[in-house]
Amino acid sequence: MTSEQLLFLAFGLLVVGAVITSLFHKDWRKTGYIATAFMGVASISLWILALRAFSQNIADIRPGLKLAVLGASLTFHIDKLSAIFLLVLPFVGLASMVYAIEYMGKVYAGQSPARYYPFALLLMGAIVGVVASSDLFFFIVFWELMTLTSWVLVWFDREDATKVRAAWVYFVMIHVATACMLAAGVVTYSLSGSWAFGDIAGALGRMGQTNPVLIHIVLALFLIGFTTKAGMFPFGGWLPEAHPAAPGPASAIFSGAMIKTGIYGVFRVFVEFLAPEYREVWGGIIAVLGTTSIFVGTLTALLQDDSKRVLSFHSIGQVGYMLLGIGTGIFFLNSSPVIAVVALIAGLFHVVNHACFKSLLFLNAAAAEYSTGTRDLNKVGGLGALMPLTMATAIIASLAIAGIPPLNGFASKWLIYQSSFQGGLTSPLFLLLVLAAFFSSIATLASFMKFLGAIFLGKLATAGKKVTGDVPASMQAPQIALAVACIVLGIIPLLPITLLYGAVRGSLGSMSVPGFANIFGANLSGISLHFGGVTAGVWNPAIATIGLLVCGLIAYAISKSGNAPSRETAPWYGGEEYTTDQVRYRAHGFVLPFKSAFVRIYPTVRLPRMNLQFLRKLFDFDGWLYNPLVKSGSRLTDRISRSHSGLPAMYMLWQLIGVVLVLVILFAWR
Amino acid sequence: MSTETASVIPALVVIVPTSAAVLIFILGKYAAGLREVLAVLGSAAALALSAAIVSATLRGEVLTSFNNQLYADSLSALLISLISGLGLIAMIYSLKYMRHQVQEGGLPHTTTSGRLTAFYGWIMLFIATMLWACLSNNIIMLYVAVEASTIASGLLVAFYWDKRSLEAGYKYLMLLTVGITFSLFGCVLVYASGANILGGSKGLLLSDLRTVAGSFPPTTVILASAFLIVGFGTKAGIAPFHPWLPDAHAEAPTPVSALLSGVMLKVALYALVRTVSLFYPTFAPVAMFALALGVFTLIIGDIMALAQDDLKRMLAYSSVSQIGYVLVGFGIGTQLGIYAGLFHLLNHALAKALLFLAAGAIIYSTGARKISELGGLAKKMPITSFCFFVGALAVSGIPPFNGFQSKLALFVAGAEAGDWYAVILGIAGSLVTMVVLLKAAKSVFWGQATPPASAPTVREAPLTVVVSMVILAILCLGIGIYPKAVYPPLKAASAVIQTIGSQGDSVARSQSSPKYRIARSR
Amino acid sequence: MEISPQLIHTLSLLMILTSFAAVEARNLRHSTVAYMAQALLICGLLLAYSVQNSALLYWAATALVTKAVLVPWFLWRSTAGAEQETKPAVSFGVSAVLLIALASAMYKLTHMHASLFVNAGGNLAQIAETNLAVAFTVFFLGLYAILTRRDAIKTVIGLCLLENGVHLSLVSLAPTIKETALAGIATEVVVTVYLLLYIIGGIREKFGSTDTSKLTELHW
Amino acid sequence: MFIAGALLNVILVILLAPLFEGIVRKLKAVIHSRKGPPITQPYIDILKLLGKEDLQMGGGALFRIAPMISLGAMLLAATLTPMWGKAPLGTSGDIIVWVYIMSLSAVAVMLGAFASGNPFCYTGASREMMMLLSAEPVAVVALLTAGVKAKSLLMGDVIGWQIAHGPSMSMAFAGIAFFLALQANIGKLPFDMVEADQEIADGPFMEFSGPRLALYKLSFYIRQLVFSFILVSIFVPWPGVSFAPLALVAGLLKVLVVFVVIGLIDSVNPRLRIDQSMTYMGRVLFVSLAALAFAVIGV
Repeated sequence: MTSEQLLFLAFGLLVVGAVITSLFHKDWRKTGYIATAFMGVASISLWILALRAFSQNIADIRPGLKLAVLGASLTFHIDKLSAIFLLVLPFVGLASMVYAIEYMGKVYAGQSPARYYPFALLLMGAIVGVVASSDLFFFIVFWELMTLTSWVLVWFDREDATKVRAAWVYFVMIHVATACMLAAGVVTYSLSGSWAFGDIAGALGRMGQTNPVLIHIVLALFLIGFTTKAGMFPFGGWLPEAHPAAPGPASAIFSGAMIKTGIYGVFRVFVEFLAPEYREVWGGIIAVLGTTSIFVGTLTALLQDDSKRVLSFHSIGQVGYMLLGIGTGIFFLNSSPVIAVVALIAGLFHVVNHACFKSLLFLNAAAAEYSTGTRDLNKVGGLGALMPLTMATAIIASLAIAGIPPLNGFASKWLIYQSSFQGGLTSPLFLLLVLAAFFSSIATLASFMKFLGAIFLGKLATAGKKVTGDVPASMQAPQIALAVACIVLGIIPLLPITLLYGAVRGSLGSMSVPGFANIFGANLSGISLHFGGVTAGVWNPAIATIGLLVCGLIAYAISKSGNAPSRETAPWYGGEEYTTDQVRYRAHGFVLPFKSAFVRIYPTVRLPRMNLQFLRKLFDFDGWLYNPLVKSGSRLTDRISRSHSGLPAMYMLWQLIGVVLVLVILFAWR
Repeated sequence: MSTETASVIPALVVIVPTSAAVLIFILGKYAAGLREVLAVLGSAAALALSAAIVSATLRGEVLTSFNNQLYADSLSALLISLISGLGLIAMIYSLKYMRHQVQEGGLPHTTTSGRLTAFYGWIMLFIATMLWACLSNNIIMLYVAVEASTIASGLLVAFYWDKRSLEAGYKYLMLLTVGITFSLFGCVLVYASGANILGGSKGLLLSDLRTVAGSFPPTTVILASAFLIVGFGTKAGIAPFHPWLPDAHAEAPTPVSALLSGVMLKVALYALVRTVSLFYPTFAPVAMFALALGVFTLIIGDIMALAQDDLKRMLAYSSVSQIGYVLVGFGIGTQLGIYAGLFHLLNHALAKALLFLAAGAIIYSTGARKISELGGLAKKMPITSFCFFVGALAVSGIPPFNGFQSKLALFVAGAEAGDWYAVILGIAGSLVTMVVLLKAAKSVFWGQATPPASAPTVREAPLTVVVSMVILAILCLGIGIYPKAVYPPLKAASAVIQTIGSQGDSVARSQSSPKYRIARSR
Repeated sequence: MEISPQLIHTLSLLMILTSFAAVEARNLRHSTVAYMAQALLICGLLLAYSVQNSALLYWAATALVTKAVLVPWFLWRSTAGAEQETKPAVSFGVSAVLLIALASAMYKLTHMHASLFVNAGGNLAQIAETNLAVAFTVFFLGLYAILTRRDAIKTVIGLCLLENGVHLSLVSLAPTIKETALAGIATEVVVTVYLLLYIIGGIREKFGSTDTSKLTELHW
Repeated sequence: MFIAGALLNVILVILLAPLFEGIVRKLKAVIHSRKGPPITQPYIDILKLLGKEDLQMGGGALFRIAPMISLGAMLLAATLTPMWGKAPLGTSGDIIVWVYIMSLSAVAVMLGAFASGNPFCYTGASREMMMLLSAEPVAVVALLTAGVKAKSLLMGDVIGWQIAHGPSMSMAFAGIAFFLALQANIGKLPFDMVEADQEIADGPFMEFSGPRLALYKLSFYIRQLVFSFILVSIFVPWPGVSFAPLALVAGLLKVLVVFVVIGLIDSVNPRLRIDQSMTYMGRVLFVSLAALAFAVIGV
């Protein structure tokens, strides 16, 4: 089959699957199998497509859908960058579909599958469209489709008022972002007369000469549009609202696949289209914003007690890592291509890894909810004894997201640290960013220790009493698959890195990029980074893993050397044993000493209730015009005199402000 | 034009009061009456010496001591005569006043006589430091002297040692020292740039710096003038650096308030002009900025004065606004403007000192200081009320008092220079000042009194107090009626200010004046 | 004989730390000690400069007596009995972040726009750049202390830091200064500190504490 | 070749770590004017524990393997540690890797503690996490300072740079900070709140007995040794001896000094509360940041 047919086949399958699944109203399981089948075939065709794309770019596929008025024509262009996403995202989608078969059937028994599967499938289709299309107009169309379908999934559970409100938050925030994106697109269109990506790059370039202010505005709009979807702080406020509201598998898709499209957009615009002279400033902005997102998201996650809220805030944090990598890359594209390439690869690599472990974590959380019916970390506990496989996958995922070697999270974080560190040698700002990122990764570890300890380990809580056994095989399979992915990507990082190198090189286009071996070393078993010829960092997962195994064996040998007898006993409570829940150590207390330090650094999203009162107020001139004027006039003297509060420090502050003002004015005046 | 002649008089002007202070500290313990005598004599001697300097400068001489460390030109002469004159009057005023006040309270661990010793000693030091500041020709020493005057007056502000005065003293010392430190930095910058051109220690002498100030790098000029404005401006009570002022002026013993408001602010302003005017020809905007700052200050001062109920605080805030006027005068920068500024400086010194002394007299006899509590004193203390009215009308610029002359000159100068906004706001401000002061005067002297001010025992203040007030009142009236009396020294002084920046001789001035014409014509 | 930039840099950079310690130590006596250390550093700096300008030796001597002996002694005396500081308005973390931001900003400022302050050439200029950065940092730390510390004695320490900052900038801007005026600068600080502490003693006995946020009886 | 070196390191730490612990104990005893146990006591403890009965309270597989992971990770870290001039596995893992491997061992401790659902263990684990959270960044900043100096994160390069350029102010500060964090990282007083035996009865290790406890103790001792070695070989590598055995002896002597200092501090200080220690670490972090700043400035 030609790649063209493959692509259309995938779309067709997803759409047809949506139509068919929408016919079922009762049987979750059957619907699930059908949806999985469609998703599976679609994914396979997409994977073939992606693998072809790696051999050579799949040039413009034009279905002939045109909007002559707007000069927009539906065009697909699958280069290596899109191929990366086309490899990863359907994988996540498929996993969540398989997972949903049993899960949805049990948890949402009362509901109708016709309100879940069609939208899930369409969502996947939209995501594919977003990463595949090379025409901004249709890119935005797919984007909007993605938003709408995911929005339906968020308020899937209509009965719950809080979830409907979460959906409302999601809807508003995302559409504000989309509006920004659209505005930016319109500006570029008005300059280039076409929506095609290539022309947009040209338009941005020309804008640089003609109107340097406008280009910054346009870029800012693009950034807001993309990073809102990606869930970056401070635009990601919808994320902790929407993720917990959606059903488990859906949130896996959201965090594993959907928010990645935002990163994709950032990469496209700011790496491919951006003119060189703007790279430094915008790279810096993206990196700093990313780091802020890491810091705030992670530390806020530390304070959460709802398993899915924990994960959502960590999505905010992890997105920060990706943006830090990409931002650093953009920043150094001009000055030092090696650092830039490493950083860009690191960012994309983290996208891939995050897709694996975060969707896995959402599935784990869903599994716990599936068996106990609650998401409150303080209520569950000790499930590990009953669901060992789930716990194993959960541990792998947690260590991966915390960046513990030799798992995949470490590989990408390591690359990010290395590149930002090398960058920091020339511009120290990045050193601070590295430190913030590092600190946050320990905080991540802390919060996942809490996650594991609260859900799977420790004494069995009453909530877990009714749990019979581990989740069914159809829910195990995706978890295991994802866990394996985490391990494999961690142990042989060079495999994905080669692909990513191709992608980055492809999107850098004409720029001369150092050869692969000159950056990552010739030794294929491990990475040895070369910056300016000298080796500046090495990470050889193969040897490390073997070493770890060997050392573990040594430890095992030591422990067995005394061939000590062993005996089963009950835990010792320093006296009489109480019933479990009294002596359980709740998740809430785990980071208690830390909470005092960081309370509420994340602003909560508040949307105003719509009311028409203001119209009436508008015509009441006395109310808002005259009386205030009169009052303020009379009160002015008193106000000013009140400013002399008598506080010495206050007066000192005046002095300081005065100094600044005097300096500013005098300098402005000359 | 001006011939520099080494002379011992400037040195004496500083040394005499200092030694008087030292003697008071030493002998005060043994001979109770001696300290007053010493104080009066010391300030009188200082006055005489400054009169000598004035006459010398009017002859076009410039007296220097300690090989140019002290440098008395007509500007310095004006100020030192003002300082020593007001000092003498304050001393006469204190003779009875303080004797009565120290009964109520004062510095700890001392007897009443010990307190008197401390008072006279410190106040003589205060006067001495101010004289030194006005005579110093060494830019670092100028700073040191100004700071020293703060230190010397610090304990005087906190003299009564009760909650209010302690608070005032803390704010006074802390805020002023921090503010002044900025100006030290400014001086350092000026010195550093000067030393790079002149080399060695010559860069420290203002009289040398003026010859090279034109060739400083512009950024240094801006930085230095900014820091100097902030630093000395804090001490001069320019908004928004003024908050220490009402507290200190209101809580200090009345003679001290009179000196603080009458001359210390002026000394700070003098330091400001001395240093910043160095850059005036090269950096004309600094003048416009000073103008704007002055307008802002006078507005803030008036608004604040409106809201006061405490008599002395009200006077203090009105001092803020009057300082604003003086600054406006210097900011206008034309010959007439500077003249008007100096003239108003003089007038305000006299009038505001008069007002403070009158307020002190009222407090002395009634023990009350809130306007709302006072009332009906016109009959009980006629002379005081007369003096207060004179002062109030003079400050708010009503003919035939001196304030009118200076403000008129000020507005004319502003109009000539085209700074209309300053003129309009200035006139509005002086109206507000009049309202404030006359309202206060009305309710104090005619309104209804509440205890203790309404006690039948209230009567006119003792003789020395009255005498000192009357002298000032006569001066106000006299200058108002016959301003020519003070014209020559003011003229000379303003000429000095105008030529500080330029190289000091007529040629250089003719060079600099077109430049500054350009700067004026927007 | 040449002056060694390395030594001067080390000394002046240490000054940042000492001043930060002086600002942040909750125990007033500790911060007094930190201040003393800083005063000694200043003397060291003056000595380091004095190899090319012997006039600085006198200044160093004066600074030693006033800054390193008298002022700490006064502070020590006045903190007797009340060693613990009134809780400041701003916590440690904030100040640390602020200090880092401040220091780096000043460093950038003085190195990028050195011409603002230094119009001398030669190796002194390079030294002056870093020194000025330090001086400004110390200066602003002092201001910061006066602004955010509620304890009156702490504000006095802040004042001393302020002065130290200016003095450091003076010596690094004009290392060739030959003046007795400097002695005046150095001594007046002591007198100010003494008087302030004297008044603060009064405040302590009248108000019962040295908490400046209580000093609001005189307002509008 | 490097395999042999790695094994050498592993054996060295296993054999030497208890000795240093014994020395510290003796030192503390002397300061407390007690007779104290013989220096070989830790060996005896471990050997005895290896034979003792192994009580298991159904903690599952994780409970069983946690001690092995912990010790294994620690040994791996030892192979990344330059003990005799160079790190055997230095070519396959740099400073960041070392840090993370160290934290892997701590993670294993915590997981094991969680697996035994004992509240004491939970408390201990929570404190362990808090200490990691507050003490590890300090160590990392200090190490990054070295990295900034050497413009590389390889242990070898850093040490080489230090030897080549001699002591510098920033590295001095970094070393101080690292040392202050060291006490917390190896859980010595005043930072031994993780296994505060009088308070929460050995915290995370409470449920472990016999060989598993022996593994934990051993990995704990090795942790001390490895951290001290990093301290001495990165921050005070002088004089750089190329001849390996000599370098080893020199390193051991320096480590001995470090242990003596730690022992002194340990025996004269009370235990801090966890929040106090976090505040303290915050201040130390500031010192290390200052060091980093100086390194950037270049002094």
